[in-house]
Amino acid sequence: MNVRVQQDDFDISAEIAGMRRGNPKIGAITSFVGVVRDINDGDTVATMTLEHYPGMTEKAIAEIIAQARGRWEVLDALVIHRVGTLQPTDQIVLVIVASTHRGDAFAACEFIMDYLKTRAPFWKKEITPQGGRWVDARISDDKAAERWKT
Amino acid sequence: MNVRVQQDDFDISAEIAGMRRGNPKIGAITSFVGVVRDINDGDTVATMTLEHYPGMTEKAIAEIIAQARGRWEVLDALVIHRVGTLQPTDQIVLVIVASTHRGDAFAACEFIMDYLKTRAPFWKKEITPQGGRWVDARISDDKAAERWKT
Amino acid sequence: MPPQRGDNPTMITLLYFARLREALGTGREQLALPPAVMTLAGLRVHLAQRGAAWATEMAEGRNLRAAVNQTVVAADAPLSDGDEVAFFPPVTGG
Amino acid sequence: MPPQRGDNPTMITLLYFARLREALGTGREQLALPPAVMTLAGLRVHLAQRGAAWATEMAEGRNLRAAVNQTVVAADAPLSDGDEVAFFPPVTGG
Repeated sequence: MNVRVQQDDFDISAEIAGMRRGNPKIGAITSFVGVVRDINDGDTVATMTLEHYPGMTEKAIAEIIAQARGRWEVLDALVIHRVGTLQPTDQIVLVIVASTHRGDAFAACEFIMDYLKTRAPFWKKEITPQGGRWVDARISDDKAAERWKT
Repeated sequence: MNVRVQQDDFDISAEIAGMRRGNPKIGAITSFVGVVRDINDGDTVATMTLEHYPGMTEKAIAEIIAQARGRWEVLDALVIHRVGTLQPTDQIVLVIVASTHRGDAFAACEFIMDYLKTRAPFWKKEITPQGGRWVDARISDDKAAERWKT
Repeated sequence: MPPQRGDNPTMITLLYFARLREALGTGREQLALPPAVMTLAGLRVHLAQRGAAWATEMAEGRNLRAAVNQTVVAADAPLSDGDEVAFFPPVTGG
Repeated sequence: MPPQRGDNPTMITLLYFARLREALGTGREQLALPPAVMTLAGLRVHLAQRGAAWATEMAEGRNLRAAVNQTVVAADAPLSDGDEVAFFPPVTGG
């Protein structure tokens, strides 16, 4: 399955190895790993909790991948997103796109991340010394997703 | 060391883990893995040999990374390029860029790959059923590198 | 007279997520739609009439997203018996 | 009379890579520069005069790159004693 929502951590080496052994036409693999930062909007982050909408999340991500496949040559693609409680420096999300050439792999990977940030139903709650707070959506993320509408 | 030229394979998981544990400000890690394809320009590729210019290669890649750092917010960056004999589906090159936000990480990673393709002294020789042949430089690679001169 | 549904009750499942779930104190409920509630927008007005946190969170000015049967839809989307309707804040994953 | 070097021989190290190395049958040599050879372009002409594969590979029309002391330089780059001069085809790594 190309979309996984899970509490467990992921191993990007193993995922990439599976992809390239599965298709010898792959020449370029681009990936993105999102990481929990220890500081956000000026405050120290102790832990983070990620909530999602089971069912819709997987559907939304599969739809984003399908859109990317329609726009670029994508030989393989994978999204893993973690939920539950995470610490600073933990991995949150993994996007991998494999293609024949790197231009398509880079564009499709960035597109999937930008759309995931604005379309996939996940919500982050940060625990800081001031207590818990739900992270606000960023206008910069909306703008990043808007870029692709040309 | 942020630039490594080696015969051995690399482990992207281990490299990314080292980066994110080394700097809790990292929020986005973008990476590129180049892979040996079994077919190039229509011919079956059995093995590939990569030659480089020891000394200059490392210097050229370090210079490319320095340029990327001058253009984007780069918290950490790594390039590993393999030399010697490789098989289809083997990993050739790894570029990892870590930043606070993903826009910078994506741009810097693609920039480094585009410049590496046209500036770093590596040469590929493919062994096909028709014998060995040195791979010709691609005009598309020159164009990809030209894009960044704006 | 505005359009109304028939006599059979229209049952929907309501889901609330994240900040909204915490503010409303519930993540899920079954609701028999009043006959006059035909659309998502009508449902939101109906829920706001519960007062207190509901009035605040469902108010027109609040930046809320909604999905019907796990697809994000516009405010004028019609509702049908058996629908799964979710309200949630703008997403912040990745 | 064109500019010339002094009496001390100017010794350089020459490196050849990839297709060029195979075509020339050598990857490395030490060369005492003739006094009239002042630049990279001059060196290329000088090497082409060796004939055979040298004439072919060093010919003006060939798409060759050159580096002096591990930095890519233009054809008019001057040469000095102790320089490491490399000739190679356009790169194809990654």
